[in-house]
Amino acid sequence: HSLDPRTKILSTLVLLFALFGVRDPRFFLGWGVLLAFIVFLSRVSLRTVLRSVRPVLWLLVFTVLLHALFTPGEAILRFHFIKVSREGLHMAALMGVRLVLLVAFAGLLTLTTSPMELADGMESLMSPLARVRFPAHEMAMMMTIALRFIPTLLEETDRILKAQISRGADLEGGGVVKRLRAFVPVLVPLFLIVFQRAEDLALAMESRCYVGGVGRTRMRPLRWCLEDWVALGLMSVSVAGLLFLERAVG
Amino acid sequence: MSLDLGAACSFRQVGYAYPGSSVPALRDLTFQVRAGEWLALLGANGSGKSTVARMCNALLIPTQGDCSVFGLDTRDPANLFAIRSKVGLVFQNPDNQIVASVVEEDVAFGPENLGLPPEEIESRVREALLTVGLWERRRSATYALSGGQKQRLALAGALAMNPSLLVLDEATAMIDPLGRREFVDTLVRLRSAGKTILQITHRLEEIVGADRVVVLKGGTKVFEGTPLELFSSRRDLGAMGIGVPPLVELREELLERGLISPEVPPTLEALMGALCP
Amino acid sequence: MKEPVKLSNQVALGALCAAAVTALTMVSVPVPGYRLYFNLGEGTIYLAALLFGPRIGMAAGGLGAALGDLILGYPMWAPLSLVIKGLEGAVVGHLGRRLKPPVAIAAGAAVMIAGYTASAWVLYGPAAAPVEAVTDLVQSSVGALGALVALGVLGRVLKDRAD
Amino acid sequence: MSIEVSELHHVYHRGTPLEYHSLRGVSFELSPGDWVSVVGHTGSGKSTLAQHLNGLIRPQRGRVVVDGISTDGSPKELREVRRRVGLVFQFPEQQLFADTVYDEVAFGPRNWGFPEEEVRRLVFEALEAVGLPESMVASNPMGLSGGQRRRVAIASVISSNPAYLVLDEPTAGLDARGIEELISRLNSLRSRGIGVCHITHDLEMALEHSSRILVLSDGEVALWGTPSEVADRLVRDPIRGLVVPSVLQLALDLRRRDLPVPLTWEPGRLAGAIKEMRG
Repeated sequence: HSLDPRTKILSTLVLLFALFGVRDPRFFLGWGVLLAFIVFLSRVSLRTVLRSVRPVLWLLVFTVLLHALFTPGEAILRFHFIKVSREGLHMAALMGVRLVLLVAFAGLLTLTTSPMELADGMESLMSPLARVRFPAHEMAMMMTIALRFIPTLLEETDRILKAQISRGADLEGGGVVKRLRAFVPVLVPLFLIVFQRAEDLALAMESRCYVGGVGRTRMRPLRWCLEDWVALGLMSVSVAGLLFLERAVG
Repeated sequence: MSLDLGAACSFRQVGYAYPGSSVPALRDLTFQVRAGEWLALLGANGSGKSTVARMCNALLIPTQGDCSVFGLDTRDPANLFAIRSKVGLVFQNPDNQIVASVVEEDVAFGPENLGLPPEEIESRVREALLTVGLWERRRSATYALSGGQKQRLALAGALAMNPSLLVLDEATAMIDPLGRREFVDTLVRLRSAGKTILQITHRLEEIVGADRVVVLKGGTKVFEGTPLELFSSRRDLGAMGIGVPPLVELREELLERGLISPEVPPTLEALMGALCP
Repeated sequence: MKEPVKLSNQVALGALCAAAVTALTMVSVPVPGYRLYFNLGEGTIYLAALLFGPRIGMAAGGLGAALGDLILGYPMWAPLSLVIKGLEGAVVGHLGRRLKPPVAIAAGAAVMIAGYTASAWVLYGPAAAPVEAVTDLVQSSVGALGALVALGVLGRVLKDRAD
Repeated sequence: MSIEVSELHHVYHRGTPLEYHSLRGVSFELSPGDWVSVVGHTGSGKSTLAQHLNGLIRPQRGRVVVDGISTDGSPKELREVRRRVGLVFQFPEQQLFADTVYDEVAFGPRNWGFPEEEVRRLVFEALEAVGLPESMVASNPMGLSGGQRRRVAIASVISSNPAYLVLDEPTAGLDARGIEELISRLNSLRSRGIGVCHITHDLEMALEHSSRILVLSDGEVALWGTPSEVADRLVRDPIRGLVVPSVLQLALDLRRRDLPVPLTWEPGRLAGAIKEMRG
């Protein structure tokens, strides 16, 4: 939990890529253990992590069914015109479990790391790219500000929607095109608000001496310490180990 | 080059017209904010007040005359950083000047831009939040604050820059009466701690604590003097486009009936004291 | 409208546009008769890109969509959206300077659909790809229509302000 | 004929950690030609109440009945309620979207399906009611000053010919002259029989202009009565988050020092009373 966000981002990336290297669904067991272990270390309850899988549940069911039913191969189950093949089951299990693990690992990252930390971590990781004129600092700054304004703009959107409904705008009825036209009275004011706020905000930032990332310091600079090396090392070793084990056994 | 020693901010025959606008926003405006004073700049909407605020921070450059801050000409780009780190600006809408989702991170934004070491930033954030009374809420989401609290956060953001001059551009216009009262109380505290304040407002009731008042109309100065002198010329206030608050009106009514003497200012305490000695 | 010159303006406008994309992605609108929901996030990306240019378009698309994924509970998609929608915004903004808005949008949408379809192929397997492609196509046509209708009004309105 | 609100309750995000009781049993009444001010601290439920009055929020418990039509009825009835009750949000100028003042003000009546010549008449009437010249119909609202934009926005609600007008902090951001102007326009609408519901946190303004005042505190009705009734009760037990007008506060302080002045918020009246007492 207290690790440097850069460690967490890198580890998650390693894990996500490694998951695509897995071919045998049985070996996901090992990955499951790894997940459980990290969850245990991070002191997030397992239930919370599994809850992050919920939004993709229907997608999961869909993927599994799709693979189970439409992968050609030796049929082991027949029901009228539906047939399920051994290869299909294999693929379905592989895809299904992989998806659950992908989402769980990604979910774990977002559960243990605030979006602000994510932004900081990404800025730092991408800062070498600044040499090829990639605006790493600007991206992170924009992400920070965007996060701060999302609730404000949601509220504005709600207010504009309600104001136009009060003036008789009908957003519920009619066909798709009619409805889209009905949204012009919402989109236009929202953009004007965005534009106005951006102008004011830029002035406020300038008056607080904002001139970009150069020469800027941080109140809580990211600190890369021994634990981060250890954690990243352990993670890479176990991932490599699991992949190797699968190849060795298979 | 003007070098007004003892002046925090000095406007000399300043004129300004926004690009594409034929009506000038400021015309031949001359006044000074003296170091250590609380100067109130009063005027109706469209009198040019906000233009003045932006000039103090070199966000706008005069098209005529000159404007200098602590002896630094705002026209010289080399002075930009020095000026902005000496002048703290608080705008009208608190929502448009808060950049971070967490209270303390927002206050840290300015000092971080100055490139200060982390410990220094931390202590400035602490001090600024304590001054405006938001230290307990340092880890709160900025979004969850009330309008008045947001505006005090914006003030803390300016204070953390350690400015010598604070410019408040209609900073109370969008908050409720209670938030407004708390904000003005904070100003009074800052004043007694020795900060120079340029307060821009259209509310007469908020300037009672100021040392001097300048009234703008149509981009030019129509009055300069103490608050009491301004209250005493009540008949002119309407013409200046400024509303007369009930207490000022009451003071006038009491004066007319000979119930108080002219040196009593229009505050609750002063009027009570005069009526029930 | 042209792209803001000063850095602070760029950062502020990019951030606000991204926040608008996220906010409008979260406000979804049910389509009558179909079991389908669409949101105005896509249209907002097109609008931001066409009004303010490729850089703002990239920020609005990439950051806005990625934050939307994070908040709505699809963290895994966030890095993909960052790249794909960022590219989409940049393409629309870039081409919007030279070509007619519908053409620019079509090019951007093509980038987006290709990106997501390829990702779905890898993540969920080949069978999921067509489904993803069709969903994206609907999403972007709806967004394109919305953006084009609003663009006319906004263009005129903002021009008056800028003068 | 009136808006009747009875025993209204509202809970936001029910059943989530964000659960928040916004209204707890609010009742009041607004008749044509009345001016009711709803006063309360930030978060007292004022805006939630306003959105109930034209059915934007349907009652969870309790009832809102507008001229005999309940806001929990069919969509058709709901539309009728929304046409009768015009709602002006805070900073309404931010909701403008059209190219011309005419189209903006005509948006409402067109949505309600008025024939175009009727729309035309309503647009010009509404512009006159807010004091904008007819010549302005072709201008772009974005090119106008802040005060003028606010008037266009208010005209765009009045143009639907509502029987009641609900305004949420309509004076925010205006200067003294703007406020005075707006209040006198609202007074003339009121004299034409429109019921005005003014949501504000400025008790002073409420005391001065309303026929009745509803004071909300934490979603409950703290006070409901005529201005002098409210002033009278308010000074006896103050309400959290509500700033007592300065002159009224002074009158109260004087009474505490055994000067039997009337509890008034009017400077002239208070000064006169003191003079009389002193002889």
